[in-house]
Amino acid sequence: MPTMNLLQAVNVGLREAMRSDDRVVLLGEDIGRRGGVFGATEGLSKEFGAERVIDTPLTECGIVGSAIGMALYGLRPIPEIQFLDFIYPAFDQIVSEMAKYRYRSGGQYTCPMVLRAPAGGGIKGGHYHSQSSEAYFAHTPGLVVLMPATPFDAKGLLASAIQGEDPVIFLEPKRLYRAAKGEVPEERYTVPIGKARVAREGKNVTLVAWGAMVPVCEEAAGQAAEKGIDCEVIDLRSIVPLDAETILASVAKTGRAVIVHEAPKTGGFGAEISALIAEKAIEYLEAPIARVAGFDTPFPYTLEHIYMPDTRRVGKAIEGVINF
Amino acid sequence: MPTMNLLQAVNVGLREAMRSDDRVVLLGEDIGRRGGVFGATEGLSKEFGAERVIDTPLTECGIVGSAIGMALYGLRPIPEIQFLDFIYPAFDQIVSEMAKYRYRSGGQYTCPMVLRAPAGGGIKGGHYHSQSSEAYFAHTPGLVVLMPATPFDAKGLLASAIQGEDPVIFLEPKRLYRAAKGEVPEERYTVPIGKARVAREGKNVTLVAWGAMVPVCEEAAGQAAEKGIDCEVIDLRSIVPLDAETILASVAKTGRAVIVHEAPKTGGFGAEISALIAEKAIEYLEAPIARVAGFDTPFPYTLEHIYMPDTRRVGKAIEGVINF
Amino acid sequence: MTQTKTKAKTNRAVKEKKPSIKIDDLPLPKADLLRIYRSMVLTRALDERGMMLQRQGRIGFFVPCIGQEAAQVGSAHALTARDWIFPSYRNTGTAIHRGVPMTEIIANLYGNSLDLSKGRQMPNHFSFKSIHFVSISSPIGTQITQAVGAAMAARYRKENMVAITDFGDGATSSNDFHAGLNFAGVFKAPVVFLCQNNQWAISQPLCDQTASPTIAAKAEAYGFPGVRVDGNDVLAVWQAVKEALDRARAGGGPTLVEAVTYRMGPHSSSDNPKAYRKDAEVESWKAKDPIDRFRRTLGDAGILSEADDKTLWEAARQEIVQAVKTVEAGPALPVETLFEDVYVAMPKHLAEQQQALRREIEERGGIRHGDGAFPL
Amino acid sequence: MTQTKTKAKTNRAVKEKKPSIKIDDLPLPKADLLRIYRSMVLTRALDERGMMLQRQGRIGFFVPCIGQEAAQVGSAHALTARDWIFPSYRNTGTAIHRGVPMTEIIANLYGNSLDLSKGRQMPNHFSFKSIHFVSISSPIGTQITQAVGAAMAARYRKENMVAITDFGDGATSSNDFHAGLNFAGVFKAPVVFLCQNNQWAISQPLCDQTASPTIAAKAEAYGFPGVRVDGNDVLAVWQAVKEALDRARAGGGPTLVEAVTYRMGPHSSSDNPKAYRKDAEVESWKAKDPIDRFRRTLGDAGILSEADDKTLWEAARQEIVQAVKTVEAGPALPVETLFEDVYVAMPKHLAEQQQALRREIEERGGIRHGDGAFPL
Ligand SMILES: Cc1ncc(C[n+]2csc(CCOP(=O)(O)OP(=O)(O)O)c2C)c(N)n1
Ligand SMILES: Cc1ncc(C[n+]2csc(CCOP(=O)(O)OP(=O)(O)O)c2C)c(N)n1
Ligand SMILES: [Mg+2]
Ligand SMILES: [Mg+2]
Repeated sequence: MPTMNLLQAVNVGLREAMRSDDRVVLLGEDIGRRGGVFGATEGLSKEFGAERVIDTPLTECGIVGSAIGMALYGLRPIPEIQFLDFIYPAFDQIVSEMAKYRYRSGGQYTCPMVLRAPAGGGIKGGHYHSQSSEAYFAHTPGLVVLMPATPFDAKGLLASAIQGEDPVIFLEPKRLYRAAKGEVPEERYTVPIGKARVAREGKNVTLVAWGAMVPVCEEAAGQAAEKGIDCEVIDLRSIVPLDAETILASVAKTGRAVIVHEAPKTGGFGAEISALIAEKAIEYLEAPIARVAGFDTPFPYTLEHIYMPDTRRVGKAIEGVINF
Repeated sequence: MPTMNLLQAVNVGLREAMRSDDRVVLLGEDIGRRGGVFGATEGLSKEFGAERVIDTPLTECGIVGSAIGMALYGLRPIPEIQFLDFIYPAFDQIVSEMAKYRYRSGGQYTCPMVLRAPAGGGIKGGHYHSQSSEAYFAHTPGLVVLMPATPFDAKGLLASAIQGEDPVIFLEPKRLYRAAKGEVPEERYTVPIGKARVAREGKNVTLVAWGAMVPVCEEAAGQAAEKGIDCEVIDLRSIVPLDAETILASVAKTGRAVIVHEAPKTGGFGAEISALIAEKAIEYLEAPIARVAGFDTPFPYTLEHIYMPDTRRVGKAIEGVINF
Repeated sequence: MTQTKTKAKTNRAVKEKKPSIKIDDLPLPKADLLRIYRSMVLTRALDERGMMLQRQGRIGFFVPCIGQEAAQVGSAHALTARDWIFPSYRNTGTAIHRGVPMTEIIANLYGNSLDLSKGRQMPNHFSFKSIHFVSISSPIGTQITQAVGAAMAARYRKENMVAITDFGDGATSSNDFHAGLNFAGVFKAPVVFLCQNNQWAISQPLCDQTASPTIAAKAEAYGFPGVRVDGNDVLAVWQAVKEALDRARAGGGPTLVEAVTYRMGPHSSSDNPKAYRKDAEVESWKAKDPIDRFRRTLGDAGILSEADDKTLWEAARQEIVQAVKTVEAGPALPVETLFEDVYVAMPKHLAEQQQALRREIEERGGIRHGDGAFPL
Repeated sequence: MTQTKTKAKTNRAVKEKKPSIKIDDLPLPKADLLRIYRSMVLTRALDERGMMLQRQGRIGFFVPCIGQEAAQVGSAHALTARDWIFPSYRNTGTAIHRGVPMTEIIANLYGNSLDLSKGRQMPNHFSFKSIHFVSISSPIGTQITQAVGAAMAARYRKENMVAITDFGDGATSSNDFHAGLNFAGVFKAPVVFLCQNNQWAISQPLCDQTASPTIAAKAEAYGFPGVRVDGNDVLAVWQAVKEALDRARAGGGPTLVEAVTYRMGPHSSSDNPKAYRKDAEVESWKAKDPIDRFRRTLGDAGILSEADDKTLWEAARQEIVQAVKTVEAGPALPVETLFEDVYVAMPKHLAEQQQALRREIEERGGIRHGDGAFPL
């Protein structure tokens, strides 16, 4: 099995989908000639031509709006937003249109499409190249929201998203584009939407994370293990629909939960997971439900390394719930 | 003291601000000639002229973007979005610009402005005239998010918002525009931002709500009282900054919490309140933290009365936490 | 570069008040002309009934198209069956001419179980898949970029489809107008942009919307032609839209067609236009009523007698009354439908909410109806 | 209606290769000309140094303006001190000519405690309140509507301020371009829209952006004049912008000025333009280098000798080296600043987070620095 990084897994996943399904077209800024600013679409324009790998004018509103039209008409468009931070000019199309077509038309019209965007911090990109705004989309009924943390999941979830019938927000943790490496099967496979991955089993504390916070939690779990604390690490992968069972079963076992995400704490998706636990598993809890998150400030430039949750902050939270 | 409804309180609040502060200008669609589709700006164009009550082209992006420019330049613009559902074309300006100016410029530039929008359901407006998307804004550092539930608070919070130095999202519960009536002092006064209102004191269960769900909770509390259950009703008024003290003190007293909001449950602001309690007051809890919310579907038309939380659903949740 | 026609005079297919018109002067066969007229009448009759139903409290809201029938039916007549329509909420005439059964239209106004959209949206926010009439939403302009995408998709598939999208003068200020027309220009998409310039966006007149002398002129900014047409002349609209469709189909790219017309009625059943516009203005446009005008043309050409006309109106009204009856007899919308169609398959969290609601309703022994009036 | 000039030929203030120019042929006094030239040189020298600092890993990112100095300095020279600038990230020349101290510019690149913006943003995203140079953000186009609002505010206050906003060719596709120009047209706002059309938006050439023959032509859609000017001719830019400012100040409304120029360098320090554009194209524009060109003009007019020029360049480089030194010696950014300026006063939840962080850092005995490279 070839070893590759997360970026390459996205690239081969796109290539595979385009080879096997001519309904798949890509559109976005700098995705053709340049192969994307990160290289996610490298080589695809050459193989599939400008008709299927479309360099668009600089308007996310146009990118998403026209992709919706393509999806309505029967294609499987995969629009790219260059950085998740630049998705907001398309926000109306996403929340008012893409998310609602099936519902508002009584199922007559549907929007099967996969909106890809690199998300999260860790590249010294300052506020406008680092945001994690999954909570906005998770609060928007009609959208599926995915975020892989491994190359294997990136390719497999992408395949599921493209073959599915629902509109998907596909978030790629840019900090892991090159940092996350792993084996990826050459043949096509899917990773199911709505199933979390238990990245590490443990008995004392449940850590819940997604995207670039997964390896942070794994590392923190390793450090905790040295102190005799046995952490379970759950990688959500699928934010909506959420795998509540896996989370609740884990908390029922451990009695303690620490949720870790990059986005600002207030109103982040961590709140939903905490609320889920507080609603359905409170009787198992032996400590407060802790959240380790970005601070409630815009994402900074110089102090990025302070802003983003790291193993030490997670470690401290683990100790907090253990010593409660 | 005159008695008026919430809509009139907004109207007199705007008039008062315009009379006393010539930095205040209004802009939006149909706010001049027509006085707003609900009538919130009725008569203001006549009194203050088209220079201060500006009927704009149909572009929320332009309304908010130009209001930001006015605020930067030293005015106190009060843009109106006709229905909160139509705010998304301006989302980029709100989250990337209005919320961030102070931070990103190191305090050199600021955006003191009050973005008003009628929010929530209850008028048979279907999906696009009924949404409650406060969670998007509450998750955006830099924004103050307010939602009064009484005429008194509407006028007083509006005054605080206009005199403040921060950008404010001011949500008006349209269902209460005419339904909520009360005494409103003729003279100018302010209601502090960041302070919740205890609408009813009680010992057994804490109900937390905002906007049109406040009277629903009050009614449900009244019904519960008949069954011997003593509910405390907290009207947040200020969603960000949140009055955590009042909530936590109440839960410490009651040991039970039910959070009620109109927005879809998943990722709604109720999750944040639940998470707050689960983090800081879990030791006081005698039952799971319950949320009564809109379902995780788009807001419907025909079945609106089923979709929106009502006294019976709240009552059932109260019983649920009592009988746990 | 395609030629820009924005400076062209307003097109008129038939000169008004031509003393006597022969059928041969008219650009379409008699059957077509009568079908067009019938659709216009049906649209008007529905609007009159719709407003009444709303006043009577039998439906919650209504959007009339009165005055814009020529723009809608004329353009619809130019389409082929495979073309897709990306409409606004003021497009009922288009759907009618396209052949949607009246019951389907009226079922949407009631939002009961006969409604194809399952009561999910306000009245006049139709979805008619069978005629490629794409689901309407309220946010202004969003259909414009979508039409461009559909057009690009059809070309990619080498299908001979042209997309048409309708929108108002207010919508020319929207984000999607700019993004959509710009995309269409760059990609030479087979799409027709039809602006029904009815002079008003709720209470705001055209001059509040743009300083451009015409809307058609805006096409130049996107590198393709803009055409201005008398939107109350159904045959002129038909001709202008047909030319645009033909050129798009032949690979010539997009056109912006500005149909100059007038919103003779209120913005919606919640609006009172007397509050913001002059009676004289309305009266002057009533004199240009597109239905009267076309009836005169057909009468002059000897195609439609007064008696024919009366029969036609009666049949239209009868069809509507009948459809209202059918729809009103339809069953209420099942509560469980609330949770359908959010996703292709119902995820667990929704199934759980559905289940809880079902239990609750059982316990409370049924459901009650809310009230509330819509302000616009 | 104001007159539309979109069809006008590209303006040139000074004919190129005029065999000999006299000082009297030039439209500005010598001191102005030299100050303009100096700002252009300083901008170029800073760009060269900035790219080096980035390559050396001393700063994280850099955006050069190479090739666009005439558009920036020429327009800046036309402004009065009270005018406001709503810039893009490619506007360093404007700030320099406006008189910002070099240390303030360079402190932004380092984002340390000397940075007026407190290290909150990437390099080249300046905020210089003292010169009415409004805080730059990354999202393309957002400054455009804001400039219109500021202009409307100034007029409301009867202040003689005109706002100018700079943006690229790519930005003409943005929502805010449309909304901003449309607002300005409707309200006749005293604002100048300056498009630095440098032919590229990262890897996409102008033809990917619009099918309009020129960008200036887009003004017509909004009912005001568009002017196209040779953006590499600093005096032509100055003249065109000055005319636009004067008209705006006199109540004549907005103008769209298209300065036709070229991005001679990479999009940013993370970009490699060789991957997507031809060397020959770059070479042909290098021959039109705005600094060379203006130096020749000044030389021909006898205002600037070769020796003067050399001195000027050396002084510029020296000023920059000195400023780098000063900034590099500046203290690191205090960690507590992370929580400042989110609101006018720190709310409790932020104070709590600040406190927790402070405790944590104390416990861990200091902070560590992360790494990571920026891809664009
Ligand atoms: C984005 C958005 N903003 C505001 C509204 C509220 N609104 C509904 S219709 C309308 C006016 C539309 O005018 P126009 O585009 O000319 O269409 P017409 O109603 O005249 O057919 C407005 C402002 C909306 N539906 N969507
Ligand atoms: C809304 C948005 N989308 C995408 C980007 C990413 N991006 C940064 S610069 C750029 C190209 C801008 O081109 P142009 O407007 O011509 O300005 P130039 O860089 O040439 O000065 C893009 C696509 C962005 N910053 N903002
Ligand atoms: Mg209109
Ligand atoms: Mg450019």
